[in-house]
Amino acid sequence: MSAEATTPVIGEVPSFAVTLMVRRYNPEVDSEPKWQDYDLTMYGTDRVLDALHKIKWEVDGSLSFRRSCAHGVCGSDAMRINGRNRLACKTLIKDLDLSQPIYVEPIKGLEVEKDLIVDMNPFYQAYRDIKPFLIASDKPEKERIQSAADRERFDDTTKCILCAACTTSCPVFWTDGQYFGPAAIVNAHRFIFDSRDEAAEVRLDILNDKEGVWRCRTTFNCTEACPRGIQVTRAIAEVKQAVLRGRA
Amino acid sequence: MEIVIETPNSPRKRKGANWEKYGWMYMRISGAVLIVLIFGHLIVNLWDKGVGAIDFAFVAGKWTNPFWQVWDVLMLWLAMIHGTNGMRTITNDYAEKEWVRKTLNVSLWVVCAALIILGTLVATTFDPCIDPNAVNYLPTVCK
Amino acid sequence: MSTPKVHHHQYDVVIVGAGGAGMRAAIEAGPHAKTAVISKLFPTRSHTGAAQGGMAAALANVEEDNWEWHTFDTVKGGDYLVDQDAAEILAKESVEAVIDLENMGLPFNRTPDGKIDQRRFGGHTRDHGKAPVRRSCYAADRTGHMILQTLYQNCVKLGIEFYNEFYVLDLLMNTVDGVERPSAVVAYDLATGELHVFQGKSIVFATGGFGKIFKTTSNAHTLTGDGVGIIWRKGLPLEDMEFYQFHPTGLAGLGILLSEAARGEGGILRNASGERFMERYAPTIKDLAPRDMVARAMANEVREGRGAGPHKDYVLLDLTHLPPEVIDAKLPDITEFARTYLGVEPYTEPVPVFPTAHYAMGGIPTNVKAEVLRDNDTVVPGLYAAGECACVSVHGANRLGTNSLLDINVFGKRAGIFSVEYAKTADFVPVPEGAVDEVVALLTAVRNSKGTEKVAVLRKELQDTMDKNAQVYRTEESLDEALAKIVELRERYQHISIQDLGQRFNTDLLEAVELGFLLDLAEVLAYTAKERRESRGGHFREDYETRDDEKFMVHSMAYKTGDTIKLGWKPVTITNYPPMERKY
Amino acid sequence: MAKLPAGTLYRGKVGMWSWVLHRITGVAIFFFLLVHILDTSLVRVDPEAYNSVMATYKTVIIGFGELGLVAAILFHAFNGVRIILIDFWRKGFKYQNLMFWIVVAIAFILFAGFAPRHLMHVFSYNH
Ligand SMILES: Cc1cc2nc3c(=O)[nH]c(=O)nc-3n(C[C@H](O)[C@H](O)[C@H](O)COP(=O)(O)OP(=O)(O)OC[C@H]3O[C@@H](n4cnc5c(N)ncnc54)[C@H](O)[C@@H]3O)c2cc1C
Ligand code: HEM
Ligand code: SF4
Ligand code: F3S
Ligand code: FES
Repeated sequence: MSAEATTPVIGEVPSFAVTLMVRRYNPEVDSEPKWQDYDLTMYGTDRVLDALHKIKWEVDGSLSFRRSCAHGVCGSDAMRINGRNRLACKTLIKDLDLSQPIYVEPIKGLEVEKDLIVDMNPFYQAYRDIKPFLIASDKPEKERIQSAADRERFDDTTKCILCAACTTSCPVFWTDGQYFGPAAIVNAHRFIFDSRDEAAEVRLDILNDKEGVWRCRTTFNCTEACPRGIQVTRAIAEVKQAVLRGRA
Repeated sequence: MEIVIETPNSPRKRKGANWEKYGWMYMRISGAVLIVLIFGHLIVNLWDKGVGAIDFAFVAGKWTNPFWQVWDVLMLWLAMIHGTNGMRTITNDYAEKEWVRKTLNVSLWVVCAALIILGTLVATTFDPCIDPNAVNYLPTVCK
Repeated sequence: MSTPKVHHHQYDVVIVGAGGAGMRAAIEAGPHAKTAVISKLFPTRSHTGAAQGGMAAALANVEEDNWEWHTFDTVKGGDYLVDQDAAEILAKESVEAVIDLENMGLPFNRTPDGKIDQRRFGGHTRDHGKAPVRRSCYAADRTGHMILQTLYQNCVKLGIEFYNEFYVLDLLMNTVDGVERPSAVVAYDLATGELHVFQGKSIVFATGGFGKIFKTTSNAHTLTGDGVGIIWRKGLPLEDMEFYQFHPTGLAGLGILLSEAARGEGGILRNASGERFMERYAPTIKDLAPRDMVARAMANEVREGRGAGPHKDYVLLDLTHLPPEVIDAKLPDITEFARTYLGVEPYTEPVPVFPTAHYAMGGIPTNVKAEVLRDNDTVVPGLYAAGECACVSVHGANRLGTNSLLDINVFGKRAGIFSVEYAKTADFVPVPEGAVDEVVALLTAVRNSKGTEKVAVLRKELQDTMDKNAQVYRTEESLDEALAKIVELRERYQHISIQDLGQRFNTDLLEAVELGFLLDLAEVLAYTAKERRESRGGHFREDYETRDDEKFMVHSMAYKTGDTIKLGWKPVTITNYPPMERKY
Repeated sequence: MAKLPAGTLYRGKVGMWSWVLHRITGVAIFFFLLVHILDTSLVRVDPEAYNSVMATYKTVIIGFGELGLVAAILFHAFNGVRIILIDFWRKGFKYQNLMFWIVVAIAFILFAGFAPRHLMHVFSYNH
């Protein structure tokens, strides 16, 4: 194997100038949100999160946003980048159109608390409402037996990191915020189709609500926004079918 | 592990019985049937000679045939309910105040019912020879 | 700053930290005592979710295995600095810990007959080192994610009370019956800037690691060691702080972790010329040698000019011989990282990797009941610690992969059980006068400071010096350099200023506070590393290249006395395995 | 809820825009249907009145309106089929994007067939 030939060149990353337009809002002083532009020099491996850090650490410390893991596993930093929901830590700047400013604003449909931070509580509440935990009455001595195929059945929806990118990309959720939203349905799906769970009917009943699965208009924004690549719309469709059948 | 908690968190307040599932099914079933009905309707009415050919005589000619009567009444029902239910979805989305939503939805269904009744009556009680004096409007059957 | 609003709460059990350890404790405590969990992050954002590879347990689902072999591997992996009584508990209770999780709903990967599947992981062997064994229970390469989600789900089920985005900044102690006991913690509510005093009969610390003292790290931005720092500032000791694990396979230049599972599934490390260099360093188990050995081997390849890339500063993780289906099924997330962040296609190209700061073996000393120690053997009644912030010590000088997820479950559970047991009989310890004074003083000092130094600059300089001087290879000289730098930074820290003076979501303020903890812990680490004049496990001294059991078969115990560090030593508990040379 | 000015328009893809179109066309058809039932009802009242209303349908402006209506129905109908396939066909979600373009194509072809003929008719009575 010739390592040299196939080795990508890292370390010598090109730098480039970008302008970031950030939607700023501090209810303590501002009456309404405003756009603020920042000119930065960034590098090939930098992500939007790095740019935000650069602003926070070098230009304006009051810029507020959530973040933790910095590699797309904790779900803290969903935001709207150039009009689409993404994780800032998973969006490489070089992949964006650099001829124009990069627009960064909070996710939509949840109240803005400060800059890019929104009030996630309604989102978490919808999640808790679908009973996101295994309900099983048996008390096995060891592990419950589950075939690899049964395990595979709900694999996709176990990946969810509760980032809210999906729910806040959903045009139906934007309207009045009452819709359970794709993330809650994804997490219900994870249990409805788990062969070990006994409460599929309960969850199906919850989602057969006015604000449940039937509000989904299959706009696919959720699927396109999901940083974990979950087939959200498919999961919702499967839940709809299950509600129609009355069981998983 | 000895964790036993049966109803751990309070469920979201159910807002009474709901028909969303049936509404959803209805939209799809009626939609599928409407394709046939509406395109049939459009072809028959518009293709041959265009809107220009549509007049009292044309309609009267059609409705003397029970086949077209049933067709049009069915189309009327399916489309009105489909459309009204669709509009209801939309008002539910955008009308945030509960009373606005209620008012709009009630009005929608009232209008829907009124038009369905009107349309059904018109099509079923239709008399092609409504005005025997108006000779030039009359379809051939009346002559 | 005007005095902030202060809220008071009382709970039987107060748990600080909602990672794996904190929530596992909450699940035990919640049903039996009034429990609160306080976390600076929403629970599922905790860094346990980043863990990929798996959780060790001798289930013997796929091949012969037993807890005794597991104990041996843990002890040997930890270069004999492991307390063997604790390691026995870890290994024995591992089976139950995994079964607990499965019963709670964790979707483990399954064997063809529907049992929990297991795979190989570095340092885990059959029959005392004869050959690698399949011991790691896993859920694809997001085992930690599934553990964190499952634990949170069960907390929701139990209706556990969480205070999220609350930063605990102080632990209040008070003396009752001549014994100093924990009384409450003081937390800062990020959303409002208000303070909350949580009085608890027992208090559990589960605040995770502090990888952010290094530049290249697999740790989250929020892993700033606040909990360990608070304990330190209370004058309680920290154990084995010099032992910090560097994981061999971080994405080069970024530090993002590629799980050891990549090698468990057959990935191979190669140098610039394509040589499988681990054959030279660990002939028997090669790429699956313990992390410290692999990390050092990699650093050595680079130092001796066999590194790959334009600057010859990394080596390559080769997965190209694995069928893409295997990669997709077993390693989907980490191959995704390589694609996203380096633009490398692991099906066809080797991935550039280099060691990354990963795991703190040391931390708050506890006994096997998770009770915090105030010296070598006296417990602080009512104070508990579990998870990465604690040091039981089951990891000794070097943690084996998959043993940490096990640790947080076994000792998290124990912390829950014993803290409830204590709270059942204990009374509340009165909250001392001026409970929030220290926190107010700390915050006011930062807010009012009108210096010119910037938090981000100081933090970066700290991280740079730690990477340069206290990483895989250390010397007296390099550690002195690090210590001198820290003294300088500490002085400059007095002259920082922040820009955000508001109350809502003031992360500017908290980053400054966190830097304070980072400086403290970096100093303890460098200091203890300097004093341990031997090489053992994750601690490698170029000026003392061998293990010195004569002098250093002991845990270090560092105490803060005024502004200086006092060092003590604590004997290692040995039950069955006398120290031997560690060869693989 | 979201009392604040919304910022930029969300840049959804085909799925979102097809929904927007479906909604707009649905509303348009609905209102047309209301009028259409009322005017048709005139046949029960007075043939003359009916015919005079129908005459207005024959003006050029309304002629173009009808063109729009037919386009709306074509899109709404075929996109409706697409939605039904997404809901009930197991691979529907996978091909939703492709299906959208097929919908547009079919609608366009039928429209292209219909439009000239319709305009021909419309202009022929306006001589
Ligand atoms: C990338 C990566 C991969 C890993 N892979 C594996 C693996 O495959 N197998 C394995 O066994 N181990 C693995 N580990 C190690 C293991 O994941 C961690 O050691 C373990 O998850 C730590 O759990 P914890 O509960 O102690 O801390 P964490 O999960 O880090 O949780 C800490 C909690 O404390 C809270 N907290 C911190 N400070 C404060 C404060 N001041 N106030 C209030 N709350 C606070 C945080 O909000 C958080 O909730 C990995 C680690 C990393 C970084
Ligand atoms: C020609 C055949 C038709 C088909 C196949 C069809 C199909 C559909 C379907 C499947 C939906 C549901 C969309 C969803 O749930 O996301 C829908 C919605 C709707 N339809 Fe139709 N439809 C047809 C004709 C009509 C007619 C004639 C009207 C007007 C009277 C109409 C008005 C509406 C409205 C207003 C909506 C709601 C749109 C929304 O919620 O965004 N449709 N249609
Ligand atoms: S489904 Fe995807 S987008 Fe939605 S919350 Fe989960 S991870 Fe985020
Ligand atoms: S964006 Fe919304 S409409 Fe349905 S497909 Fe996704 S939930
Ligand atoms: S910071 Fe964790 S997902 Fe982006």
